[in-house]
Amino acid sequence: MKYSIFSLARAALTGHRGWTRAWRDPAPKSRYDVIIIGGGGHGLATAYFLAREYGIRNVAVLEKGWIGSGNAGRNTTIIRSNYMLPGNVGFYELSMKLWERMEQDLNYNTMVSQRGIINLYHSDAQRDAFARRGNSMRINGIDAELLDAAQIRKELPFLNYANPRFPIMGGLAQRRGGTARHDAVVWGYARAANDLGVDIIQNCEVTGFQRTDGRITGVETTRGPIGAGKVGMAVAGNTSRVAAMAGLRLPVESHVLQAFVTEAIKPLLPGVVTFGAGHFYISQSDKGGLVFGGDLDGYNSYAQRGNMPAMEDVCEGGMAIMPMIGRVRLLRQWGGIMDMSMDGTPIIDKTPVDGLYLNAGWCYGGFKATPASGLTYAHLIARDEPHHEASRFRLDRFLRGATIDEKGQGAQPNLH
Amino acid sequence: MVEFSWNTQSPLQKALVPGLHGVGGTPGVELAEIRDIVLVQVMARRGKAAETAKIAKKLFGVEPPFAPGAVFGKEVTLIWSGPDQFLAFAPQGDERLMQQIADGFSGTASLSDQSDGRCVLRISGVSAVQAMAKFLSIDFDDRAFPAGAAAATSLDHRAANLWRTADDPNGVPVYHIAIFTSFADSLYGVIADSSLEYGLKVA
Amino acid sequence: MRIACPFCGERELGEFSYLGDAAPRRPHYAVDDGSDPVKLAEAFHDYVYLRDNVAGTMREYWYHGGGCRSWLIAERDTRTHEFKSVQVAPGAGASVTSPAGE
Amino acid sequence: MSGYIESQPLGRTAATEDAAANTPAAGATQSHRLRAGGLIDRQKPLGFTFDGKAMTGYAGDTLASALVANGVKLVARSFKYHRPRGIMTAGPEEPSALVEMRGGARREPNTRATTQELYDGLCANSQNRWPSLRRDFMAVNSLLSPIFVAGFYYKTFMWPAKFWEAIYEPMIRRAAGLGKSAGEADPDHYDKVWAHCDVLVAGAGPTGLSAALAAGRAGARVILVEEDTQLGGRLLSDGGEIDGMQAAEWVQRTEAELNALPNVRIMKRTCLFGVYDGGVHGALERVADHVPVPGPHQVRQRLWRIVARRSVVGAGSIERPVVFPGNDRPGVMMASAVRTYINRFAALPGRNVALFTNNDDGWRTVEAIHRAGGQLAAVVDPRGQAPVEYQSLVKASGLRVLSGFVSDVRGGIDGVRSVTVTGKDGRRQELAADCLAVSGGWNPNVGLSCFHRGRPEWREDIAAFVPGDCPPGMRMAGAAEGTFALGECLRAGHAAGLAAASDCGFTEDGGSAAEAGDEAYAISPLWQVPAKGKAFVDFQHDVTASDVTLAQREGYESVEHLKRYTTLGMATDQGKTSNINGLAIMAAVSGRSIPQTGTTIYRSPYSPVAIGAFAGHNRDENFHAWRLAPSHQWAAARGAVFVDAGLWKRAQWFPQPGESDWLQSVSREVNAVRNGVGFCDVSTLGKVDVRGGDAGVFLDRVYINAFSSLAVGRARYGLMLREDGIVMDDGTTSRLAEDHYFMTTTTAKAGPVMQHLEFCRQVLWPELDVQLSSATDQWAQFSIAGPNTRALLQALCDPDEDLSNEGFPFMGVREVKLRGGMKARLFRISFSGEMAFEISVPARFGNAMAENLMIAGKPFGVTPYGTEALGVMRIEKGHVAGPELNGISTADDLGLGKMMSKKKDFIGRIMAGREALTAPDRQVVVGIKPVDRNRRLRSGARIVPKGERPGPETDQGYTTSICFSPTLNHWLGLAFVQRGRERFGEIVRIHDPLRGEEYDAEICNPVFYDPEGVRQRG
Ligand SMILES: Cc1cc2nc3c(=O)[nH]c(=O)nc-3n(C[C@H](O)[C@H](O)[C@H](O)COP(=O)(O)OP(=O)(O)OC[C@H]3O[C@@H](n4cnc5c(N)ncnc54)[C@H](O)[C@@H]3O)c2cc1C
Ligand SMILES: NC(=O)c1ccc[n+]([C@@H]2O[C@H](COP(=O)([O-])OP(=O)(O)OC[C@H]3O[C@@H](n4cnc5c(N)ncnc54)[C@H](O)[C@@H]3O)[C@@H](O)[C@H]2O)c1
Ligand SMILES: Cc1cc2nc3c(=O)[nH]c(=O)nc-3n(C[C@H](O)[C@H](O)[C@H](O)COP(=O)(O)O)c2cc1C
Ligand SMILES: [Zn+2]
Repeated sequence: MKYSIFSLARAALTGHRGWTRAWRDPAPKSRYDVIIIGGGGHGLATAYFLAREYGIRNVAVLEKGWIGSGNAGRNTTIIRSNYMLPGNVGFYELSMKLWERMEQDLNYNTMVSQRGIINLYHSDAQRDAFARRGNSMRINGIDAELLDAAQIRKELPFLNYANPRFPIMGGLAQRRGGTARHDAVVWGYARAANDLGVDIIQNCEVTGFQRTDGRITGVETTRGPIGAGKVGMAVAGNTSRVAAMAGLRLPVESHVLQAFVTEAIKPLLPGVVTFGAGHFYISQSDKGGLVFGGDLDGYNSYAQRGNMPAMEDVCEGGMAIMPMIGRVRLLRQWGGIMDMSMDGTPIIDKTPVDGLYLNAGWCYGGFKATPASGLTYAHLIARDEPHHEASRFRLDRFLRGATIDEKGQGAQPNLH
Repeated sequence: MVEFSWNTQSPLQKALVPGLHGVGGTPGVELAEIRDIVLVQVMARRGKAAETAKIAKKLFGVEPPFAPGAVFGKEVTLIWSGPDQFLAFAPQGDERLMQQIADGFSGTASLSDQSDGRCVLRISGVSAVQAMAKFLSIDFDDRAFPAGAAAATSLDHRAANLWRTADDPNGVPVYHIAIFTSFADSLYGVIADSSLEYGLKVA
Repeated sequence: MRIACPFCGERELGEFSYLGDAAPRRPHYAVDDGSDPVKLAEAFHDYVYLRDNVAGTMREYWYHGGGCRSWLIAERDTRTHEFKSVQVAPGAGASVTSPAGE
Repeated sequence: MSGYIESQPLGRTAATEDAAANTPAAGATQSHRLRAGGLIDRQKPLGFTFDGKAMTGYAGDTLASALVANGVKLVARSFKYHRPRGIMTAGPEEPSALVEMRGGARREPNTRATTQELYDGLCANSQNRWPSLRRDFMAVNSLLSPIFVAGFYYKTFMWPAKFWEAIYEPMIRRAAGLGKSAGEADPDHYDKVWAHCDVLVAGAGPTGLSAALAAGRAGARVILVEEDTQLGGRLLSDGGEIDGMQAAEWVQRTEAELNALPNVRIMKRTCLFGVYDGGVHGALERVADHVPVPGPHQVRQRLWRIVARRSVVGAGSIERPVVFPGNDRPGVMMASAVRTYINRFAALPGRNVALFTNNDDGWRTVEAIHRAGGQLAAVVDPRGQAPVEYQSLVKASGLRVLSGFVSDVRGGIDGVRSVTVTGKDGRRQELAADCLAVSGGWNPNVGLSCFHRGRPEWREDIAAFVPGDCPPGMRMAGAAEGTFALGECLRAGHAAGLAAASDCGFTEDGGSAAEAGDEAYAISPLWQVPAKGKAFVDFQHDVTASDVTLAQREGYESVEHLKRYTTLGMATDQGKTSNINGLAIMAAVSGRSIPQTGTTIYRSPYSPVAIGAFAGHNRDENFHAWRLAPSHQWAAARGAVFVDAGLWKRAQWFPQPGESDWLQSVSREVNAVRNGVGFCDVSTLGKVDVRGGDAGVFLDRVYINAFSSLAVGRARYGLMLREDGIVMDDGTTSRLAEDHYFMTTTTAKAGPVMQHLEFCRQVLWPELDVQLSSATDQWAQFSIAGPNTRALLQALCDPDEDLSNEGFPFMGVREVKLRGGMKARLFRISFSGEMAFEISVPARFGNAMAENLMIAGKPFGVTPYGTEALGVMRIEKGHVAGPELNGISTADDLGLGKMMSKKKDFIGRIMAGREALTAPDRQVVVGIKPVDRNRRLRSGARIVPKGERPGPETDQGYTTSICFSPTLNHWLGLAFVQRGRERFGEIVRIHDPLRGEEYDAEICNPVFYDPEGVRQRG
């Protein structure tokens, strides 16, 4: 059923009794050409692109809980393509282009809002690092602006310009950056994939793999075994556990990242502001809550919750750069399980196990990647060769020394 | 020929302002910096913890602490600072003492002179514990932290050594805090600000 | 979160920094022991990059940098954050230990 | 039956303070204030304004109770439809009565009128309305409500794409949100404090009080936190009899006994908002929210981090609304709230109250209203008759009891006018009433028990969720745990308190539990009244029963989908009054049971906390501690310009009179050094004492080059890698004695390097005899550089110190005597490329050393220089630093590959050999200079082969450290360039689109100045 203001108005007349399920609730078939494990943004986007771009429609997405119950439903919704290193730059820009047409592609309002993102800098060294990043973006045809203190003051008058510790010297702006309604992205892809014939199967946890002479032939699930030609993992924070079922050890650690939201207030922030030096970034949701976060808690975790030191650290950063939020009340705090790769960069690749594919290592940056991840992963699964924009996200890069380390932290996931 | 004078300076020269601060009335917190100290970090060499202890006994007349705690010798206080390590602290020390310590431990323990690496504050008063609860996360209850207790801990995220000496004549607890010299100006502010609501007397 | 340092007692998380899984061991080799360079590279790749990333009890390195500067090896449940045990690294303190203590 | 203090004889009509009874000062406006009773202080009248209207109340009032007493019904507008709303509850669960408090920089949106203490001069305003609360244009949304159903915005606003940011979204954003935040820096201060105890008790109702008492008597260290201003909990509202005395008296006595116990601490106005790992609890104390502004040196709020070994949570229960048309009208109020306003605050919510209850407890309201002399229009109970213990009262008072449901409420902005009752038989009748008291039963306040992801469990008999697995060490007790009878609560609290204490090893006599009757509690669950019309589930977010049904119809069936699709339970009250009704309705329409449907995840904070409180003292310049160099005060006195380098404040340059910009000052400083002599405080470099018998071997393993072979009295430049083969840090390390090395690190990496070294020492190679200690703060270290360095030092040093090349060779180190009886360490090392030494003395002599260097250097025009000049000279000299040690470059990238020893294992050796890290086409450090020498270079510009179009394929590198070289009199710098070392002399194109620049530059040897290194050896 197509969504539009007209169908909405029509439905209103009948008390909205006409609406049907956004996606079906099918029982698992005995076999699919492709099974995607994980009903997060990436898994659902992959299924959607498999069906739309590569004509593979006998696809199931298996989700252990409800779709979007992982990080897709927990993230601070920032989308941007302000990356620096080869391998990342093109990939995230591809994603940004897909964001820009998402509503029309999916016929679902995912509220992609390009209100811009500004990364503040406070020292010459930081400015130079941003200049390097920004020029790399520009050379790759991506929008970027280096703003000076005066321009920042004009755009963000409410920042703390009196802070002697972190004088605001300027910022790197990407106007096309912004936010999107995270849950809607999940639902939009689910609905669109469903309309193309994909089975979305919730409350179906994968508990093992079926193999015949090495090759994956299906999965064991809490709803019984299901056969498959190919199986793709898109389980983010749970990657190592699922991979272990196939005997794989990966360059991935699971860490908790917290985020916070305040009570709803009238519009206060224009776009996204990040204060990297102070471990703080913030935006305002359409509902009016200030949505903000900072660094990882710093230890391996599967608990989906964090501790006070990280909360304090983030709020201290907020009060240092934006003391006007002092009286705004923090309403809710939560944590998600990050699939932190050892170099801070994702992996989209075949695994050593025939028929098993890997999409992981998204760290705290995988929401913005959702569309491109879906497209390039679908390409890999359909064609058995990497999409050119994801050609560097290989599993063997760690052995070859071809890591992609934007932060220069090395094999220390909790610092990426 | 010009002459050179070598005056010492405290890292708190600017920050520390003697007198009464904060709310009026009898001050709840008293602060004082102890200047021109001798402070040596003594680290037993591999396999030489026992030997180190013996020498310490010979030098200072007391056994060094084997667990967090402070032991008070005549001239020198020994404060646990890590496994098989301690700080030898003398409120007024001199070359002679340094030399003694150096000679005494040579070959047995490694030394690191911290006389200028740390700034030592004395904090006391009826509200000292309330003030300290704002910047130190350890439990100051008498049962948990009696006189002679010590802790290597953090003050506003910066490493610090803390020990409790004998109560003053009025039975008010007395603590010493050693912080890194370069942080002193900043951390002193934290300590002072935390004390203002109780009234602060700075010596 | 609180961590019971065997030396200092229970302390606040902020005093510690985290390194991660204590299972991987640094491969031992001597420059001219004729060990196969490819195997050696793989061994180091494994040591530096590959992780079990267990959901359950994990042995891991913590550094009490905000306290006694000892390296600790803790057993902690990554699903509940509950510490099962905390030991000190073999080389903390002055006692003599054999090589490859960890 | 309840014996409440100052109760009045039944039957009296409208016993409110009429104007006559009022002293002119106070009460004049308090049309609904009872003549007597309540826990308010009638001797302390307080004036306040709401939406500019002046009113009065009494000390002990909340803003809400004062509004009730003043007969105010309309208090707020709802989030989406802007429906008129009043006061619904009397506690922190309030979804509707949110107001803007205070003004200016202290303006504070979304404050619950039900928890805001009244103070004299309090000024509150309604919010989310325009132009006024009574006449709110946005109320048109109500007309559009047929379209504005759950999730409508996901279905529209999509065309044309660019309209979203331009038109649709701004419109939505303006409509959304509730109050306006100040938009100015918060002028108040906050504290963060640590506290420790054995047993933490949260909540001071009968349960919490008896728990605290038991644990306290048993000898445990107890902290009792109570969100409210007074102890007592529901006892303050419902009274009752305990140990033969009236509840209020028992509370006073208990409080007195607790205060008398030295091991018990009571904290009022303190809300436990979170439970974290290891027994860390978060609590917020409202220190000065009940006064206009905090006093001198007083904080507004205090964030407590309470470390407790055990906790007892007696957080009570929250009364549940019922979902029926019109249930959101101003004047519809929870029954327990009606009792609270009457009994605790002596304020009468309505003169003619109708009561709608499905459970026995609701019937307490009858009594309360009677005693207050209010009128009861009727009691509507689906169960059809009064509970046994109320039947006599029903007879005596001739009270109407109707069997059925309330199916509609008429009224408007001035409150309820009438209530429609539909009987079981379907017959409808209309009752006049100005207030409807509703009780749908009680939900145990389980939130805190779920913050570690434990899921609550369903209990059929009380039709409510009770705590499941609690966080370690936590016990829920009393109403919070589903135990509702007063006697039981007292016993449960006592038992929990004792158990918690004995868990901690405290077993002294805890006495016995106080005694009280066990009132019966029977309920027949009622979630939604079967009737047409807008029936609200989430009052703040305007989620209706039909929204829940729609969500189910569209497949958003999981409670988490329901929440996210309809925003049910996402408002400031976090669904305290709405979640259970919502999921019960979802269960019904999706044909599942309530436990099958389950609850959404509970998250801290239990009740919202100001961000400022989480920051506490660590804001503005106190955000992070700062570090000062040993000659800071001297430099400040000379007017140095300081820069924050990490935590350090470093002298960047020393401006001189007449210098118009920094470049002038820096160039002067550089020239002074190159042609004469200058000095710079370099104490910020990390310094580590590395001692012990195996110190040399140890350093061999952490550095890529050898150190065991270093002679005593010599220094050497060293480079360390991470285990992944990437450069970690560099610095010069000297050997002061056989068993004593003195290592220096970069300023930035001092901490990480120390941690790394300790790891190597304690974990990797415990067999080595090595001891480490940071000496960074111990030494004041100065670099003295320039042709006249030796002359200066001769003047400073004792005459018989030989500083000649023979007596003190390049890279030599030794202790020297200075004039005036001072000892110092002298290192002959050079970062600037000039003849240079570094001299260090104990930090306490830092300022003195700076002054003495000025004196000793006076004849040679000595010039102090800052970090900028230091940087310029190292770039001219091609030394790598921070911008090149960027965490992704190898030793070879930096041109230091040759240093890598082939003879030994060292950290990073094997991984450094990986193919991609040794590939010939890597970007390596080179020098770069503009072809047009007048051109300014900038850092971060991209490098592209001449004639190529810039793009991913042609991007071959970028500029890193750039400076104007006063020595060579043009801009120059370092860059990373593919195969750079093979391309010296090649002209490349520099692209800097960010700054709109593009020009040619030449790749060259990074050592621009004195490549042979004659000067530093000179
Ligand atoms: C607090 C927070 C803030 C963030 N902020 C941002 C941001 O601002 N911008 C940004 O770009 N990124 C952000 N991220 C990162 C981003 O959310 C993730 O990288 C991204 O969502 C991961 O992809 P996904 O959506 O597929 O993962 P998920 O949504 O986690 O999907 C994985 C799914 O797999 C399911 N699953 C797991 N195991 C199994 C199994 N055995 N069987 C079946 N199903 C299984 C899970 O239930 C889950 O639904 C943030 C993350 C967090 C936690
Ligand atoms: N008979 C019934 O149907 C029924 C039902 C429910 C309650 N009750 C009555 O309610 C009372 C229950 O006693 P109780 O002590 O268990 O609950 P209570 O409601 O009397 O007291 C709970 C107290 O905890 C405080 N509190 C709640 N959360 C807090 C937090 N996070 N931090 C700090 N304080 C917090 C509240 O302010 C309140 O004072 C009994 O009198 C019982 O008879 C009766
Ligand atoms: C962008 C964004 C906005 C949010 N706004 C609110 C909000 O207004 N109210 C609320 O209760 N929670 C809000 N949340 C938090 C969610 O309720 C929820 O806590 C979060 O998605 C994590 O899920 P979990 O708590 O179920 O683990 C928001 C989350 C995000 C990512
Ligand atoms: Zn310790």
